[in-house]
This record gives sequence, C-alpha cells and structure tokens, in this order.
Amino acid sequence: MPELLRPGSIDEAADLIARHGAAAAVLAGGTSLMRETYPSDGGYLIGVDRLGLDKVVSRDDGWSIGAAVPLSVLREAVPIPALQAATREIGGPAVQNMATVGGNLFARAPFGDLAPALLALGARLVFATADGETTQSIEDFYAGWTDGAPPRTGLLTRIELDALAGAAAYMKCARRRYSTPSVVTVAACVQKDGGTVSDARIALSGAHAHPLRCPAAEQAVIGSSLDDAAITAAAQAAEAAVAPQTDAVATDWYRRRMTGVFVGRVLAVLA
Amino acid sequence: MSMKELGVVGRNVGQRDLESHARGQTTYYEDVHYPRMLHLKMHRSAEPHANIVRVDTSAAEASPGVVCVLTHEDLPGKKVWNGLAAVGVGPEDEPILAFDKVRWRGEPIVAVIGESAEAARAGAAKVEVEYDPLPGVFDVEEAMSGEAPALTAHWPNNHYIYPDDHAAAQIRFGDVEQGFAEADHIVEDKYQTSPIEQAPMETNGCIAKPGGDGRITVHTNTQAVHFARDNTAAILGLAPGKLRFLGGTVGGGFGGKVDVAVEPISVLAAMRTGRPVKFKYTREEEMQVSSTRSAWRLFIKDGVMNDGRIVARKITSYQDSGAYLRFSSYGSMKHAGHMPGPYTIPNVWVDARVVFTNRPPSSAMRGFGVMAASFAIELQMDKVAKTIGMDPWQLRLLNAYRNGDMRAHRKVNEDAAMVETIQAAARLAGHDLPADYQAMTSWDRKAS
Amino acid sequence: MAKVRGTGFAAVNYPTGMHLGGDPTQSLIHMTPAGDFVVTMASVDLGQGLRTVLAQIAAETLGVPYESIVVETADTDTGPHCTGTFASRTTHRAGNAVVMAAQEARKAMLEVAGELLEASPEDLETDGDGNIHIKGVAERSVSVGEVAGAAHFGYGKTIAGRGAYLKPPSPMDPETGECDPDSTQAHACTIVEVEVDTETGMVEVLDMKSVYEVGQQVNPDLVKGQIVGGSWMGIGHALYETTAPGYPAIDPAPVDFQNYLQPGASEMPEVTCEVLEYPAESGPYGGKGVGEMVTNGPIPAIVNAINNALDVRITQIPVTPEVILRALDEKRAQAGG
Amino acid sequence: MEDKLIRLTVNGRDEAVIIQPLATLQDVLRDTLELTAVKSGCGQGGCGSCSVLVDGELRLSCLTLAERAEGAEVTTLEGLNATNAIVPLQQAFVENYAAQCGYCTAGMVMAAKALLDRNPAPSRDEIVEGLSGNLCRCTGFAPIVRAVQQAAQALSDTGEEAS
Repeated sequence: MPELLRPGSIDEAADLIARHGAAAAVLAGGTSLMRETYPSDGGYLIGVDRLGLDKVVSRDDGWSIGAAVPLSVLREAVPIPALQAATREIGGPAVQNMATVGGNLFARAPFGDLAPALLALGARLVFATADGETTQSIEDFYAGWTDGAPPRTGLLTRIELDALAGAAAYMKCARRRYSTPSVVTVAACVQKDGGTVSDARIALSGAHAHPLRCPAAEQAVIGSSLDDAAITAAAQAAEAAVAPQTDAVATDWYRRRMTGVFVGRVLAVLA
Repeated sequence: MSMKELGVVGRNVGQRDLESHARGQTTYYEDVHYPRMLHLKMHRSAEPHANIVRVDTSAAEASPGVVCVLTHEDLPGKKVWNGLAAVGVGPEDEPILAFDKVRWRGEPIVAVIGESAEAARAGAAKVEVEYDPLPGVFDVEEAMSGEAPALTAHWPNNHYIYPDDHAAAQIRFGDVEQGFAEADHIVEDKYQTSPIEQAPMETNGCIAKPGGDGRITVHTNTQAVHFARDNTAAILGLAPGKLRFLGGTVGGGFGGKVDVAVEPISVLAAMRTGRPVKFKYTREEEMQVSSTRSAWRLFIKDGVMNDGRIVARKITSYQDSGAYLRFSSYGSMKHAGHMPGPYTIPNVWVDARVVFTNRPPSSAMRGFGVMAASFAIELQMDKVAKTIGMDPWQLRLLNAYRNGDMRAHRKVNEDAAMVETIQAAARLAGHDLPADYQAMTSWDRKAS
Repeated sequence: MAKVRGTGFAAVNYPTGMHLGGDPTQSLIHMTPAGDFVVTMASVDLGQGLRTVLAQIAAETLGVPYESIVVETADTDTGPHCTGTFASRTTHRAGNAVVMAAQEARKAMLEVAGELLEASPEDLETDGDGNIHIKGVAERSVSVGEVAGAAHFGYGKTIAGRGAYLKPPSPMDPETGECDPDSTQAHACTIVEVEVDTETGMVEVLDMKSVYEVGQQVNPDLVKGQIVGGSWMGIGHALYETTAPGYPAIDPAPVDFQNYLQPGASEMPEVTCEVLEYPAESGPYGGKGVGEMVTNGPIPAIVNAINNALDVRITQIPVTPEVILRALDEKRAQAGG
Repeated sequence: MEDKLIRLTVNGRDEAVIIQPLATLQDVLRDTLELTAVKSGCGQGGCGSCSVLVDGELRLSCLTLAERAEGAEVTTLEGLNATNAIVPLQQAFVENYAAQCGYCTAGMVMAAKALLDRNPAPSRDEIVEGLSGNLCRCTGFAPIVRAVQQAAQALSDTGEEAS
C-alpha cells in the first residue's frame, strides 16, 4: 500500500515529486487513481488538496485555472461552451464534483475528454518543479508522452487559458449518451478571415495513445472556406494520423473510422 | 378460475421491501457487523491453460496481517466437485482450488485470509505460482475439431457426454431429411450470442461466522440457500446440520448467484481460524471470474413450403461452457427441450452440445438456454418470411403452436396462448391482419 | 449523415419451472396468538417481490387480510426446503406450496372457528377482512383474532399448515428427447422501432411495445416491473453487453462498469406493455411466471428491426456499431461488385 | 504509516473516528459508523451505489479518502430520516416501484437529492443526466426517472425541500 503525503505548500509538493520520482503519484480528485491505490504496493501518493489549487481566477484576457479545480466548478467559471460540453462528458455528476482539471489531463486513453477542448483552445500548462516554475503549451506536454504515459515534468499547478478567439466546437463519440468512455473525442477551434480559415486547431482524444493536436487535419482546412472538400480532406488526414487502441469499448478499426466521422462533424458545425 | 372470485391475488398491493429500500434499512448479507472479522482474497490463475509446476505461499504467509493461507492440500473433503452431483450429474470436474493444472484465467489457486481486505489482497498478490503454459482453445468448433488439446480426461473431444454416450442433448421428432426433401425452400443461417455478465449490483459474497457450538452461520447472497448449504457441506465433508445459511435478501441475482462460489472456502477459513470470515468478490472478479451467461452458436436449417408452413427444422447448437461443466448440461437440455420455439413443426432434429474451452466457466442467467434459442429462432423466422415473401406476422401465426398439438419433445401442448399474444401485439403495432388470421385461436386445432 | 429507421418484432414462449421438474419447494404456515400468519420458506427474494407475492397468495387461500401475513424466508434452520430462486419458478412452485400450506392452515382455523360458532367447518366462510362467519348468516361471525386466542389459550391447538409442491422429475430420453419439461408456458410478443446512424453504426431504440401472457397475474405492478426492467436488459444484451468483446478471444476483458457497457436511462425508450391472462391449469390461481422471459422478446425484436432498417442480415449479439458498419460495408461492396 | 483520528459530521452528528491509512470515506461510513445504506457495488467509481453528500455535493464515498473528509459534513441516506418520517423523494421511489433489489437505491436517492437541491424543477433530460453516474440492473431506470419527476412535482406543489 502506498503512503499518503499531503504537503502544505507547492514548493514542498514539487520537492516530494522530485525526490520520489517514479515512486510518486499525484492524487487530485482520486477518480482514476484511487482504484489503483490498493492494488499497488509501496510508493507515495502526493495529495494536492492543501495547495490552494482549487480556484479559477479570471484575467482580462482569459482565465487562470487551478489544477485541482473540479470539473463542475470549471463548468460554472469558464463560459466557453466547447469547454463546458467537455466537463459534462466525464463521468456522472459525482465524478464531475470530484475529478479535477489537472487530473483529467493525465488520464490514460481512452479517458481524458477534457484535453481536446484545452488543446483546441490553446491552453498553457504551468508546472512547479524543484527548480522553479515552468510553462509549456498543452500540445508540447502531450508530445512528451511515451507509451501512453505522461512525462515527469513536476507538479501541474494551473492551466492558463486565453479568451476564445474564433469559434470552437466539441463532440464526443461514445456508445452511450452519458458517463461512458470515449470512442473518440474531437474539439476544434477555427478562426476565419472573411470566409477563409486563417487558423485552425483540431484536437483528439481516445483515438490515440494520448490526446493530440492533428496538424495534418488543420492544414487541410487552413486557407479553405471549410467547404465539404476541405472537411473531407481534414477527416481523412485525421484518420491517417491516429494510432488508436483496441479495448472493450471499441476496436482500433472503429476508432479510426469514427475519428474521420467526428472530425468531419465538428468541422461541419463550424462551417 | 375467473378473476372475479379472487380477492388479493391480482391486486396491486405495492411491494413489501420498497420503503425499507428507500430508507436504506434493508439488511443485505454484508450489513451485519462482527468484531474481529477476517477477509479472504483469492490468488487466481494468470494463465488460461497451464500445468502448475510450483506454488509458493511462503511470502504470502509472511505478509503483514495474513492469518491463514489455504491451498488444495487444506481441503478436508472433496478436491473437485460439480453442483449437480447430488442429482446424478457428473463427473465432478471442477477443482475447489486448482492443483495440477489451470484451465482458465482466473481459476482459484490459493486463498489468503487477512486481518483486513487489504492485508488479504496484499498477501494473495505475494503467492508465487510457476506455470508451464499449454496451448489453449477458445472457440467451440475448434475445441471439437479433433485438433485441439483435451482439457480433461473426462471429455476426450472437449464436449459433454450425455447418457448412452450421446454427444448432444437430442430431439428426434419426425424425419427432418424427408421434410427437407418435400420442402419448397431451404432456409439456413448461423447465429452467435456472447458471454454476458449477470452484473447484479451486489457482487457474490458471504460471511462465515463460527458459533461457540461447533456450528457455523453463513450470511450469504446465494439464490438458493439449501442448495448452497448442502453443497458446502458436501465439499467440506461436513454434516449439513453443522451449517446454518441465512440469506433471502439479495442485491440482484439474474442467475449469477447459484454457483456456491464463495461459501465453501469461507467456511473452511472460519473453521481454521475460529473467526468470522468475509469473502466478497470484487467487481473485477464478478466481471471476469464469476460465471457468465454462456455464449451459444446455433445453426438452423428450415424446410418451408410456399404457403408458409415450416415442415422441418434442424438445429445444431454449441454451448460454450468454458473450462468446467457447472450447470451447462442442464442448460443444453433446456435449450433442446425448448426447440423449435413456439411453433408446431412436424419434423424436428436438435443436437445441443456442451463444449469445453479455456474460457471462464459459464452458467445460468435469466432465461438459461432459452434466450439464445429465442434469439436465433426469431431471427430465423424473419429470414423465412423474407425468403418466401410472406408477412412475418402471418408466418408466425400460421406456424404458432396450438393447444393439443404434439410438441417436439412429445408432450401434448397445453396452456398455449401464443396466437392470442401475437394477435394482440399486431393490434398494438397497428399491423392489419387478414380476417382468417384474426380468426385463428390457440384452440382451433384442439380436439374437443 | 443518414439516419434510417426500421421495425422488428419477435414472438417467444417461456417454460415455467426447472427443466424436467424435480425441483420442489416447501412451505410452512402457522398462526400467531394475535391472529397473524407467518409463512416460513427458504426461497430467496432477489428483488422481484417474492415476499409480496407469496403473502398475497397466502392471504387469498387463508381468506384473511394481506396485511396479516408475514413471510419469513431463507434461514436453513427454520425454512423448509426450496430448490432456489431461478427458472421462473417462484410464483409457480413456491406459490403452489403456499397454497397447499394455507389450505391446511385454513382447515385448522375453520375447525376452531366451528367450535366457537357451534357450526360445521364446511358451513363457514371467510370474508377476507379478518372475520369468519356462517355461510349466508353474516351476523354469526367470529374474528380471526378470536379464533387465534381460542386456539392457543382455550383449546391448546396449533393452527398451521404444510405445503410441498413438486413436479415429479421427467428424465429426457437420450435418443428422442421425449420428456415432460415444464409445468406451463408463458408467452410474449415485442415490437421495436429503431433508428440507425449509418455513419457511426449507432442504434437508438425509439420505441418498445410488448404483449405478455403470463397466466393470472398475482401482482400486475410487479409483473410490469419485470417487463420494463427486462426490456432494458434486452436492449443491453442486443446492443451492448459482453464480457468478451473479441469473442472467442479472452481479451479485451472488461473488468468494470466503464468498459462493461450497459444502456443508461438515456438509452431507455418509452416501454408500453399489455398483459393477457390465460390462467395456467397447474399454477397457483392460474399464475405462470414472468421473471426470465422478459429479455427474450426484446433481443431478437431489436436485431430484426436493425436488419429491417438497413436491409442487411446481422445474426449475432451484441450488435455493436462496428458490426453494423461492417455489414453496411459488405453490402456496399456486394452492390458495387 | 499509522492510524489517525479524524473528526467529521455525519448526518448532523459529530463523529471522531480512527482510520487506517488510505481508508476511504466508505470504510468509515459502512464499517466504523455502521451506516449500511451506503453500498459498495464496485469500489471503482462505476456504479454510484456508495454516493453520499459531502458538504452538500454528490460524491462517491468509495473513491474519497477518509482523511480528506476531515471536518466535512457528510450526509448518507440515513440522514434523510432524522425524524423517522419518510421524505417525499423516498415516498416517490416507493410509489413508482423505483427499486427492486434495492441495492442501488441509496445511491440513486442521494443523486436525486443532489439534483433536486440544485435544480428543483429538472426536465426529464436533466434527471437522466443527473442520475447518469448511478446504475440499476433491475428496473430499467424508467420507474426511477418517474419517481424523481414525481418528487420534483410534489416539491413544487408544497414548496418543501427535497428532504
């Protein structure tokens, strides 16, 4: 059984994480980790409930979201519909009261339905390390994952999110309407100049070993008017870019196919 | 007996336990609290098919909070059993705790009893088992192909052997081959169902509590208290009167709580330690260890006349029993006896086989043997209707069994009301039936 | 995106009691000094309402108020044998045992009442409200409580009854399968409308209507509860549930409710049902049983509806979205080739 | 790692309990305080049978560390019947046959209470979403949804609170 440590400051927490390395796991809402707690022997659980990370601070141009903010609080605090939709797709109401923004970003596939929304919205992640604070784009964070597992960057303390520029949409393909794992989850944020897409961020989870942005799909729509041909090209590019897993919910075959379908559907909403 | 004569039968009087449920005051087996209660966790096979080379329990015994470790050597009575042995079903094929071999992933090998559920779990995780893996077989037809390894010596070709050396539960009624020869159409198809978990909200479990008098009280959520008690006694070689089983309020069953899966080892642990012992399946065990509904594969061949009469039906079924028999031979007999569904067909041939594979043993679930039969037959009926271009409602009504008909298992039909049920459903669906079909009744062939 | 609709139905029968019989249930009933009755059994209530139904049957036979019946069950020290709660056997087997026990207890009760009323027991009748009177002479009446008091403290008699219901075992002929497998058959016909998204393969069950024929219903609300719950489980079996999604492969292996998919409330359509009553010859007051059959109609009805919607031939469950897409792909390939 | 003493308020009563390391709130409620309405259907956060209110919010007690509930106000189903009178929400469950085996009921009622406390007049869809973390294997959900609809109606008729 691991030992629970509940540091009282961010510095202390960052030190514990640095000291214990792979033996340490950060315990936030506990909705994923608590299941694995008893079946593991040894190690440390580092609780983040005493670190004051449970607030959302509004900035003029966006929000600073504490990593331990529960999903139900995020939904009330940040009125971006694509992000609010994401918070409703993770477990039932009890889970949404417990699971945190930061914790969900570390969820193993096919879980982690918040990530595509934050990838599409261009969030930045701030980590506390033993050597001080470091900021990373969320796509760089996911680029650092190996074998479906996150890098050990330090303690995620907050998520910086700018006000929505352009239009964003979010869809989860799942076997049931509520409280169920993703087949594939897609979010996109598109900026248009006149009728032409000037910038696009298209992000996926469930479809790959970890959440990711999909540059090939983005390139397919940038410069287009989001016409059917561009959307089809983006959908095909996304299908080609992912390496989905097979699990009890869906096979890799079905996940890849739904990647295309749902990239298409999300972009159609934004067209 | 007409309804008018009845008083409280037929009336909606509520349900007795509902207020207790709504208040959270219903007592389930694990809602009794005993001081100094121990917890049992099982070390299970990691391999679907392997010889056991070595079992080392020393680290488990030394694990903090572990009180007792039980292997097959500790079993005072039977080493293998079958729940229906008392009514002559055999052979007893399933180890209580595996000894020489494991035949499915999840098979119990060593029970570890600890001061807490966590101590027992941690101890069970420290049991070391060395395996010599064997090739596994997972598909029912492959298992019977002659190419597959035999799981046990009882069944050389991996199928159950019914009395008189029959490979299947059989129905032989009329002459199907002659029926096919006379038929205008032959309609064939293959059907497959999946293993399904009963998934009661409350997992299998029990608490065995030694009394001071040499008796042991078992709080259990079994669906059959006497059956569970008598089998527990038989397995452990105890006089049944030494055991008192208490139950009756269960958090869902659906056929998932008939296996006597937790009681014998819990009673043994309580006898060994003199303390109350609780053994509750985790949800993971409930999903992958407890019996599932059997998966079935069926091949149906029908001979059909142009006017819609089905004149012959031949069915070959494979019930995937998993590694051991449990109640599968019963399930296949029920399956065969149910054929050919609610229809009167003059020529019926059924072979319903129980097949052993390296999958978790399957067992009963809501509609044992019948659900798969109904599924396949009703899909087949639609295919027949489409093949001959007949309204599927009319096809069913034309062939529906009537009172007085001889069924394929040679019992004269009684209490039939299939025709009336289909007619009422057609009305509910807004499906118009011709006058002659509306006039049909379940009594229109009965000699009066 | 194309959504197409289809309808399907299925007709099913279901046997009551364990296959081939030989599955007894016994019942003991005794009267307390206060005039209540305790029905002692070993049958297990799984939530279907066994205690309620057996109390109704006991009250009916005894001719006393339902509220005066206590059902005490599932203690092997006190409860007489019951084979178990499965095979749709409780209403029929346990119900018949209760009828028999209650008949014997009623006889004992009327004998004591006869002594009190100075009348022959055959001339007495119960009013179901706790009174016993001479047939046609309502004012010559004694309460069940008075009878209980007199039996216990005046005459020193027990008012009790024993019941044992057994359908004798009928072995199956190994060659022909000849046997007497069941006590009676119940019937159902379920009609389903589905909508299928041909891009995702997802199925929505829009509507489910059923007609059931279960003999005399003992408690129609509880029958409906089984039908509605079974309709939902049928959707689960038809579209979602499996412990082995890669069957016959053993992996992937769902171990939790996230991965073992069942429909939620959001996947449950409006379910309507109509119940016909053709009393069974052998059943208690004509009852048959409804516990198990309730998934059997919905499953094939749903698959028939999907095949109807898509003009494909799917013959396996669960019909996952992938099964549907592969069937559609094959159909397209055949049309193209 | 040592046992710890924690204090919390459960169903309005102050409790001091000794907990083992990594004990869950469910362990404290079920095993220590013997509040057995709290069920343990999976221990994985997947069934909702252990749902309770923590400081008024719906939580899964199986995934909540007891240590982190220190100082919290916890309400279990038993807490709804402080005066022993059945509350309208429970009554609606009874009248609508919203339970069969009853094992999911405590969690289901608590999820419904959390929903009605936040949204006294939910639509059918909002009820379905509000109960989406709670499983039932017996009823097919329809009677449960109807019970919550009836409870909401009763509450709006009387102006009472859910419980």
